[in-house]
Amino acid sequence: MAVISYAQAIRKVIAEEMRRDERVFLMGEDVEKLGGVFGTSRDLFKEFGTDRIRNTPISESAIVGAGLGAACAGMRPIAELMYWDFAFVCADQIFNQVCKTRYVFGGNAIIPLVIRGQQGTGRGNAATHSQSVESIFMHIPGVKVACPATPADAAGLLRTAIRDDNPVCFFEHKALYITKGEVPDDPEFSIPFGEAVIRREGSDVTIVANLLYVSRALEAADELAKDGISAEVIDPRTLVPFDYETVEESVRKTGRLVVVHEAHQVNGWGAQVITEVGKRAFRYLDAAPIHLGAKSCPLPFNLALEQAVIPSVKDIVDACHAVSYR
Amino acid sequence: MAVISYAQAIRKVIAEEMRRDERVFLMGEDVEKLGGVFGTSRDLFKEFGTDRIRNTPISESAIVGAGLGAACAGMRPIAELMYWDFAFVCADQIFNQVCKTRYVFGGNAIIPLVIRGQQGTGRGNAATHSQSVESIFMHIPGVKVACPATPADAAGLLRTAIRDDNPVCFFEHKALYITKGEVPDDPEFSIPFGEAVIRREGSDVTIVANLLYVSRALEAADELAKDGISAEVIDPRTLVPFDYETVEESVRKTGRLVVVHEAHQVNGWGAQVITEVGKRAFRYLDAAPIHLGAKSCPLPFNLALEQAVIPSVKDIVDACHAVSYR
Amino acid sequence: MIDEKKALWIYKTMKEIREFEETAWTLFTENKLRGSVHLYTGQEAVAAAICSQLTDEDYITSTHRGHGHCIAKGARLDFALAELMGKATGYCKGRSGSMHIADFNKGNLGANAIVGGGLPIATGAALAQKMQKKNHVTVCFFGDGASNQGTFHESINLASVWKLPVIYVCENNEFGMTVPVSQSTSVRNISDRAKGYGIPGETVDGNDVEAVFDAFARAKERALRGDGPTLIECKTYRWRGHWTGDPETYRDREVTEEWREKRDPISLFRTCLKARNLVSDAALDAVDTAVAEEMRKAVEFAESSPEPDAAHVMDDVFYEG
Amino acid sequence: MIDEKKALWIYKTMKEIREFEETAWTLFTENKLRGSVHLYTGQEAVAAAICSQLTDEDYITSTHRGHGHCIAKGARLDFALAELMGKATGYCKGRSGSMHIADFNKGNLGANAIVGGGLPIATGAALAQKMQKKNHVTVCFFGDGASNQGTFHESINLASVWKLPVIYVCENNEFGMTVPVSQSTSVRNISDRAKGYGIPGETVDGNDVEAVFDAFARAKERALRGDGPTLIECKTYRWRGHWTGDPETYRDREVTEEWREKRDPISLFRTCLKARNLVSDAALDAVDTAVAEEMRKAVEFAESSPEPDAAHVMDDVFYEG
Ligand SMILES: Cc1ncc(C[n+]2csc(CCOP(=O)(O)OP(=O)(O)O)c2C)c(N)n1
Ligand SMILES: Cc1ncc(C[n+]2csc(CCOP(=O)(O)OP(=O)(O)O)c2C)c(N)n1
Ligand SMILES: [Mg+2]
Ligand SMILES: [Mg+2]
Repeated sequence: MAVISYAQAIRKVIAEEMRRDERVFLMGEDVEKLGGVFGTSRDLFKEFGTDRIRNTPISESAIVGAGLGAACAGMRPIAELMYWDFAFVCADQIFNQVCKTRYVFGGNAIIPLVIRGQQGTGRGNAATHSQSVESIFMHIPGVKVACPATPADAAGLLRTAIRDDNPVCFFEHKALYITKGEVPDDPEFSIPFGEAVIRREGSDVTIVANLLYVSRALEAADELAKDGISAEVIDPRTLVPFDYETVEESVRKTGRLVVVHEAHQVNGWGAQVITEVGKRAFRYLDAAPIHLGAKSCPLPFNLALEQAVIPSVKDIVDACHAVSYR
Repeated sequence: MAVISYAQAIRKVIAEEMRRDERVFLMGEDVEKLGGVFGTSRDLFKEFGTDRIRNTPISESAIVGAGLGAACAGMRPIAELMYWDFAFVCADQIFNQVCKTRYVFGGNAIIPLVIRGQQGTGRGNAATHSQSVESIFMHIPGVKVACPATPADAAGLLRTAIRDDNPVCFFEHKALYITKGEVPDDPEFSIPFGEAVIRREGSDVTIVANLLYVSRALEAADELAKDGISAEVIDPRTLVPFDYETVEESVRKTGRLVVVHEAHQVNGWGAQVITEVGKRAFRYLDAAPIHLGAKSCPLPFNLALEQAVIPSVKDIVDACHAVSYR
Repeated sequence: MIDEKKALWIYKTMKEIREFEETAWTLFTENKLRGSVHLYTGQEAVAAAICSQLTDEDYITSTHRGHGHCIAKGARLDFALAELMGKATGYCKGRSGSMHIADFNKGNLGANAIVGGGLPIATGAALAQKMQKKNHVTVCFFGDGASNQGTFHESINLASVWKLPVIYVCENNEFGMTVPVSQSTSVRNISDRAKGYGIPGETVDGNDVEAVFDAFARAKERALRGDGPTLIECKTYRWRGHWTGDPETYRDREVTEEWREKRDPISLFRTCLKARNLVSDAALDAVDTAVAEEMRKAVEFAESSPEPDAAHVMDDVFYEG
Repeated sequence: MIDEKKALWIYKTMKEIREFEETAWTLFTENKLRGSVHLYTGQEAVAAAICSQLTDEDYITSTHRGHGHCIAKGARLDFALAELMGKATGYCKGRSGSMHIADFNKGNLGANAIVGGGLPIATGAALAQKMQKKNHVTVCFFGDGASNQGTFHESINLASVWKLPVIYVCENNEFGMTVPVSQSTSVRNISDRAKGYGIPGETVDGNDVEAVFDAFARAKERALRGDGPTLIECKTYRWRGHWTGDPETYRDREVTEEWREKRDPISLFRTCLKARNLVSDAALDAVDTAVAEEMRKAVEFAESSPEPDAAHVMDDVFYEG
């Protein structure tokens, strides 16, 4: 098992899958010579040529729509959005076309399309380059949604995404690219969708978090341990399908639930988890679950302001204290 | 007080506000001779001319963006989207531009823009003409969100929207246009944002619903009364700002909460209300709140299928029984 | 060039479309059909002349006004009508209705109820054909109104840069819903926009089968040569309102009458075939009879077909393998 | 025509932009500036020549590469630099940084970090000017890359149909990020796209102040006459990488060097002024000194300015009256 970065894990799986299946190709802005802004396709054009590592014009609707068309016609495209914020530029192609094609055409279309890109804060990219938009993709049915938090998950989930015969939206986090971890060398290593992972076991409070907030939740758990509160940290890994069972089971044990993500809190996916798990485990709840997410304002440029908008480790710790009444 | 339809109420307020303030104008597809697909601007071009009742090309990004630009430059545009489903076609202009302009430019812009249109089921318009998308507009901060359920609310909220110095997204429901009701003649009649209305008082269970589901919730309440369950029906009227207080107060009384809307259930705004009110009134809750919304599949064309996807009156009744344990 | 066999195929296809559309109209007035229905009557020459040059391996994308394309691309009238009526036996199990109809097995990547929504998809299908080194093309049908959507621009630019085997066919029927082209569109001939993408653009009489056929033949040849896309504008007119409930206050009845009487693509084609002595009147009459019978059976089939079972409403959101 | 006063203004503005950009570069390398910073160095002639013909009542929209437009539209160096450094005293209270900088009071409707995002907004500002019967114009700046976004197409079509007083200025600097124009764009001259909208299109040397000035003067006159928009393409080159961290593996250093040495818009303008005997060398040298001093003070101001107070982070989402 090699220790590689999250960005390298993604690059590795793209390359392996392209070697394995000539229908797989990558298209997006600056994926060729630049290898993507975060190097996730660095130098791949040298091995695969510019036909399969394909620079596009700055035309996101055409990129995603062409991915859909090519998938319907027998290819297995990976369409890259440089920032997930740009999903709004091509939202019709995602939500009205990709999401609905198979269903409205009576189940006759098979759409092995991956749309991937990065999102989130941490680089002072401001309001239109720092959002976390995955909740919307869970709201509009028709795409699977993956959110890897570690290099191994990035590799394992991306392979599943590429091999899936359905459209998958794959959310990377820009602040995670440089994080490192062990990734199995096996070019068949994959992680099934819909299986949450317990990142840390605990008995007093359940914290559910994704992407960058997995590590923040773990930091919070460390803090809480000092105060004698044992936190269980669950990473759902995919939002569609969502593994409510693992969270429910944990809440039956802890009786307390905090969900935290970088996406905006209002109507964020955490509210859904609280509502669904609240329904399943109501009698086990000792306190009202707490939902943390970005405040209802655009992400500001200034780093301190940006941090003030998204939940801090302290916010998570405080929420866990609150649900624990201590 | 005249009894007029929901569509007429909207038309009336547009006309009155255009008379009152020459900065107000309407632009959109087929708003001129056709007067909009549902007649909300019928014949208005005769009074105001085609300069102020302005047909556009089928270019939603340009329509919304031009609305934003014109608002920044001193006009008070009403930009019409023929179907709210087309918000995805111009999502960048809404979510990255309209929502963020004032904030990112340091509060220097004033943006008196109304984006309005209709949404929802009932006319066999199928997957891309029947969605209810308001939850997303509550998730991404920067616009106010109004959802009138009656002719009077349509009039009162629309006037507030047009006079507001902020962008407002105004969600009409296609099945409501022909419904009739009393609307004050007063051309100053308006309804403030952020004030929920209790449509029916009750003591056993609180039902929160918007748009078409207000009447369905009232139907359910009638049914429930037969079984001796007294339901309180609350219509939030605006989602941004949201009047959590009224719902909280009701839940403190009833101890039971059901939220129902036509928008997709997963990550729909109901989950947010349940989470927030759950937090505020946890100790008063006698049962896990239930959230009803459209199933996670696109809206099908066939009427029976369409109805199978969205909550029925029976679903609401059943949910109220479930939270009442009887 | 149109030979006898092609001529008969085109004639039959136009007839099928005409019968289908006018039957749909009748069914709508009888309340047996509902939803948003946009009829293709009057524009038959475009779909028929073009699809006569396609195989099942060639793709098309279509629009909200999609019945004509669907039939010309090989759909059966019975399954298509069943879909319009929302029946379980329809091409899309009653889920799509008129606006999203498609027979994927015939290379029809679907009607699209979002104006301009199909252009990127067609472009991607052509990209696949090129990458797979297939000797096939994709045809993208859209209206004059759609030519003002951003997707028009992005798609054609992309296809031109990548030299994709796609032919963009704009059916300019003078209106986008109730808005005349002059009120929405900044050029007289939409084909002029080809200049902005470095590709050929051509405007033809969309009611003249031969004109459409020849223009498309040139474009297809170019596409297969690897030289990239072409933009063809077919000037035509829809006989019916924009949708079945259209009050048509925005256009002159006389103009519509004139198109019906003097420029009916089916009559014009019959005259042309006669002039060329290509197909006998008797053979054409036989087609008329056969199509009428086919249509009659389709109505019978659709009307007697079962409604879909709501228990399966959640099927097919995802492919389960 | 450029008179002495305008010449001095343009020269000073170009100098301000150059000083500002090169200072920003230095501050970035010193880690005093962060985020996505796109420098305008090398393109100064475009913003300066055009904005010299605008008043505060005329509007502009700008891009991610927006410092030049912002300064040319009247922004002060100190408040602008403070914004780049995220300070409370910046034009946008430290919320926008480089990519969304704007001085609304000067008619700058803002930089826009979405490529192509500004085109519809500019179009709407021009619509307002027309409806208000104001004798003013809106200038929409964007790059070659943005010319492939759908918004380009929708906006220009709309402005043409409505004959809006807007001038679309495409700064073609040969690259969209790392992608050369030839790999992304289907026409050699982006101004050729004007033909698709029935409006004039013109390509000029973007490093030649007079050429840009004259082309814009024509376009502005046309706009004010009520004849509608013009598309002007200014061919130019950015000296720095796409953003401050760009490894620049996609272009030749020699080519960049040649642009710097032979086609520096500031030197070229000085030579031109000398040839015309319009402004004395001494006067220009005085400008250089004054701008350097202004910049020095701006750095001092920005560096010593306070950070924004996080307690106010939720302010201004909505206007409260
Ligand atoms: C994105 C979008 N905007 C608006 C509509 C509503 N609409 C449906 S068809 C139509 C007119 C289309 O005109 P055109 O492209 O010329 O096609 P035609 O109907 O004339 O065949 C409009 C405005 C839509 N379906 N999608
Ligand atoms: C919608 C969108 N897509 C992609 C990007 C990322 N991006 C920022 S600048 C840029 C290149 C823009 O090229 P051009 O329009 O030529 O302007 P230039 O940078 O050359 O001034 C890209 C791809 C973006 N900001 N927005
Ligand atoms: Mg048309
Ligand atoms: Mg460029």
